[in-house]
Amino acid sequence: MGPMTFAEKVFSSKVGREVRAGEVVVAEPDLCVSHDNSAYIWRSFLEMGASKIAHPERIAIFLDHAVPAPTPEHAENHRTIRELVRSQGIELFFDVDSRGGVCHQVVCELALAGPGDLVVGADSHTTTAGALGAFAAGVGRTEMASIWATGHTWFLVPESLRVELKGSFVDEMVGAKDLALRIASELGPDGADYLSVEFDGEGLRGLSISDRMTLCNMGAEVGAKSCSCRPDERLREHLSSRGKGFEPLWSDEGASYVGRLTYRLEEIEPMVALPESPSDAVPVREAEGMPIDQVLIGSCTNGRVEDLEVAARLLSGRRVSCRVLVIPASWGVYREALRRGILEALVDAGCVVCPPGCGPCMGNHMGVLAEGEVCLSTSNRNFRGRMGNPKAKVLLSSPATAAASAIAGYLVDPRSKRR
Amino acid sequence: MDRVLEGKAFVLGDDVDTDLLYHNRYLHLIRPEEMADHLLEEHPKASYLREIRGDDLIMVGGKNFGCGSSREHAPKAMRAFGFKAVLALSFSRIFHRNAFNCALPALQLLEEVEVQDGDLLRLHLDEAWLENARTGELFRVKPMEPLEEEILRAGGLIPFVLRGGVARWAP
Amino acid sequence: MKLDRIRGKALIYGDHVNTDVIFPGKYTYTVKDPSEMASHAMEDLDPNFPSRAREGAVLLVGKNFGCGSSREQAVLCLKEAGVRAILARSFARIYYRNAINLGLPAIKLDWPEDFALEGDEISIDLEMGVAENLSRGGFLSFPPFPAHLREILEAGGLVPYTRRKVVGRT
Amino acid sequence: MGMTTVEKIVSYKVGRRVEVGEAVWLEVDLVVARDFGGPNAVKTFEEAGAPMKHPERVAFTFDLEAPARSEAYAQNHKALRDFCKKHGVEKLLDVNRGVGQHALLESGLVAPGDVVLGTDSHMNLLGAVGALALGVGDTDVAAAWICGGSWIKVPPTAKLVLEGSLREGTTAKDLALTLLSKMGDDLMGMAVELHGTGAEGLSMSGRITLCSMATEMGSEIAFGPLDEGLSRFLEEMGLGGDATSKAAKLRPDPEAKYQLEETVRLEELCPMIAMPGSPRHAVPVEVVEGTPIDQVHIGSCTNGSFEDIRAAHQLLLRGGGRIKPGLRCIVTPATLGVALRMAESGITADLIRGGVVVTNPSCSLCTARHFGVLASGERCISTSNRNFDGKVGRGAEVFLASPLTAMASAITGEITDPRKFLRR
Repeated sequence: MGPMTFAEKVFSSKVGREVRAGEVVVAEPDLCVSHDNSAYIWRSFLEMGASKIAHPERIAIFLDHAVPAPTPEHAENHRTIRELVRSQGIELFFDVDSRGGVCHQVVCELALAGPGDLVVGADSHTTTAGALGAFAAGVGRTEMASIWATGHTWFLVPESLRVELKGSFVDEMVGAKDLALRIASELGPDGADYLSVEFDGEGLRGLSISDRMTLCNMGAEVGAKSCSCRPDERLREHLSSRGKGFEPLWSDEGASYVGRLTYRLEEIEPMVALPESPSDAVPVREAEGMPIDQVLIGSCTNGRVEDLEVAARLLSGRRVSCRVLVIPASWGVYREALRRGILEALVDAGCVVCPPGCGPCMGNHMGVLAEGEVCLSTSNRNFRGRMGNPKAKVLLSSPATAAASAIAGYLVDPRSKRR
Repeated sequence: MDRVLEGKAFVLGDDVDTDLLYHNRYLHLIRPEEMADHLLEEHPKASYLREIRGDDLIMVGGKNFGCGSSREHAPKAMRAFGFKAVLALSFSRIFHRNAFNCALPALQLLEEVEVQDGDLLRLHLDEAWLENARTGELFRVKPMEPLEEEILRAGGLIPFVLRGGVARWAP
Repeated sequence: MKLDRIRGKALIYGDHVNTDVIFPGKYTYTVKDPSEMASHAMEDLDPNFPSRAREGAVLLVGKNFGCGSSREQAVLCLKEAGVRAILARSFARIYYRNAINLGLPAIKLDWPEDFALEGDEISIDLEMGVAENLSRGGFLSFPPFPAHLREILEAGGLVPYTRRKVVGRT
Repeated sequence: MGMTTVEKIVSYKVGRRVEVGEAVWLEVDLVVARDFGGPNAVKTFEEAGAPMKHPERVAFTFDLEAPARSEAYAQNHKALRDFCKKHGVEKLLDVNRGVGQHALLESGLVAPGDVVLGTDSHMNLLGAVGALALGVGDTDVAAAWICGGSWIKVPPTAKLVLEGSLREGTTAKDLALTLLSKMGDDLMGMAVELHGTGAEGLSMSGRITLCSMATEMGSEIAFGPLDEGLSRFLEEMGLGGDATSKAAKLRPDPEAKYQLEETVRLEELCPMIAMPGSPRHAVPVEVVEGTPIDQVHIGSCTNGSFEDIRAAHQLLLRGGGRIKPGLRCIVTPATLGVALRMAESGITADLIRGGVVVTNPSCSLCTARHFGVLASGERCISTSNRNFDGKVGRGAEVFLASPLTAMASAITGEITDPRKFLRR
């Protein structure tokens, strides 16, 4: 039995025998995440002739894509979900109330998964849970319906890509989002297609859970099936403070990879993704001066306390020169940011603080763009039409770059606004 | 403008509110022709109304017609739909004002009227009465205020203002 | 679904066609009717797509087709619009699964540029693993589909496939 | 012969004594357009091709969809921002500022005696500070941009004397709902003046609530008492002695003529709730107590002030600090200022801890296209002013009540008399 990758270990432990990359296995996920699309999943589930969810305790449903409901259609959709939650006895349900938030954020915030767990989510950014050391992959809603019905599905055990991080970021104006954009620019939109990405190295140990979530989240933009971080002391603390155990599972020394990348964090500089792909990322200094109509600080990528705090440090006592929307990723984030005075500082600077949710990230709510407008967003995707209007432009950056640019009214390197 | 307006009756009841006339989900529209498509969309008689679209029409309502929002989409949609006038036992102020401003006469009925959907109506502006051509009955209508009359003759508030109408009325 | 006789007009697109241009996110909770979905298919990339695909189409596309979101409407809208199969140099992982799960044949094939021109009549046989250009006469072969994927496609997608298993079992 | 407040405002404006029923042109001090109606006014204005007479008297407020949740509104917002730039309009209260009338007050842009037009049927709540504010359509707004003025028909005045004071658990909203159910069409077309010690005893927030519902009563406007309480409020808004002395001059003369006089004893009121379909279908809360509900909404131009939300917050704490699990409770502050005060005083944190969703300032549920639209068959208690069928969701039922009744019901999950949590 030779050395194994993380993915091989997860699936081997799931099926109870040694499996290798390239094999197709049938496995039972430990956690199944879905959101406002749960009503569609429910419909497919019923069409399949199923009536009882195989493992309701493994199902977690979050209302986040359009909350509170902006139209009767959204309201009806939410109602269907509440009914199915009630009828199936699903306990991990996060309604339009102050427990919830964006699904990926709440999964990590409450540590609904842990090292070695197999997580599936009917959302491409399910990879975020890899920050908890889980193997987390997105699936379609029909597939989720079949998992609800049967409790299992098939997986191709993926090959793996190892990303080694060294050193540490030079200052707080540079962070995980810049690294993620740098990786996207080098790998391209399909550079990790169908791969399990392993983040490792002493550089990783210095990164907060929030930073790791940003990295794993952006894995979806290079096509990764899953992105996971090596479990360490920091993760153990995160889990134990939430009453969860810690049984690390990780790849062996000498496991086989399709590729290895190494990044020295000192060398990372502020990055911005130009329209219309996250992988069209360049150093901010090369694109400085682009005028901006709206800034969005939020989303499952960068809507955490740490993100809002960096923005508040830059913005407090200053005034923004364009529309700035702040959408905390969850109510947990909202409360903590409120407690620390971060939200007040942002509102004083002229930001609009909206209730947690996905907001305008995919053009559904609060902050949709008009024709010709440019939005600098801390979210993860800037495809054409993403925020509602095909003739609007979306740039992606870190919260620091977003806040610094909000002060200027055009794209700037955050190091120029450092206090 | 014509002093006698003729159209087929379309009858509504009391307290017709602006959301019923023109639902809030279409408030973003700015072209009256587009607004007309959504006139009374949620009303039980919506499909009947669409059958008679294209005819000259006169709307007859009860008390408190046009209550609710200040949206001018409601009278604009009515006018673009083909309504030549609206009569009601009473109007909400803003609706009444909006109607004249966009050149849709909104006149108060001084008595209950006997009118059915599809009756041919004639509104005699100079005599201030409403004639039901089917029954031959005449109903009293409150004459327009001189200012409303002037706005209507000008073709709405904007032409009224542009043609110097204000000078005659301002102090 | 018959897997040996799939035909349609070639419609050709490039690399990295993403789910936001295939089916914009703003419609995901408001547009539910499949034919209405079809009317928005490829809206932000090719506004004439629905009329071009109506008579039956085979998409010939580049790398990483369907990258981005996991939304299945991005498969459903194409299927409803008349797409019979997609030949891609590569697919984004979730899109590939979604296509098979909804019964739309997704074929990974590094097709050469001169295989077809826009509008050529393409015929595909999944059992044999052959794509043929009926207008020009060229043909390409690809590995036949694994049995379990063929079963899902033959059943018309994962819903009827699972239904057979679930209902059959109980 | 003496004059009422509305007669005074109009007479001062036109420079002569005006008569009730007379249609007059007058100069307008502020013309307000929103993200609703604004784009239509811009279209009409641009088509007319005339210059804007007083850009300094023009204001825009974005509150209907703030921030924009649809492309259509994003487009409208952009068009209005561009329009402001083009015409030198500086009073643009953008998506961060909240509900228009409240944001205007907070910015010190409205003073007693001002004539204000706006594309909002509840513009008239500014009567609480002695302004003559009228909801109008977009053509009126465009015309006023061109000529600087507008016309009004001088309305008759009703004198509403409020005596005594409200009991604990009963608010200005309950008074408004009582008047709606009792007075029918009696106040139709009139300006209403609030008189008496009971009126003077009402807080400014209570006066705004009452005045905001003049629209539902069919009145042109309701004026709050132009008293000491108003002076203090004006000072807080940064308006100095001028505004106060003007307010004093606009007080109705003792011998003014009223078309109607009515007295209400505030002690006799109880918590009221308007049944679905019309604000006028109001009944005492106890009549429908126990009806299960799905959602509670606290906010709007009627009940989105700091005091309203603080009252709801106090009640939540008295009721155990938690809303009923499974119920949605959405609180929307009227303005940026209210949101900041809520955050500073710890109210926001308590509400969130209790399960409440706190949104950014906007019209929220009230405009039916933003936060908390309902599914068919769902029941909601809202503190807003209108509950016509189908407004906020087809087949949904909306009850109107005070912030206290709304929060009491959020705690129990069913319609509940708030006095249950206040009596000890």
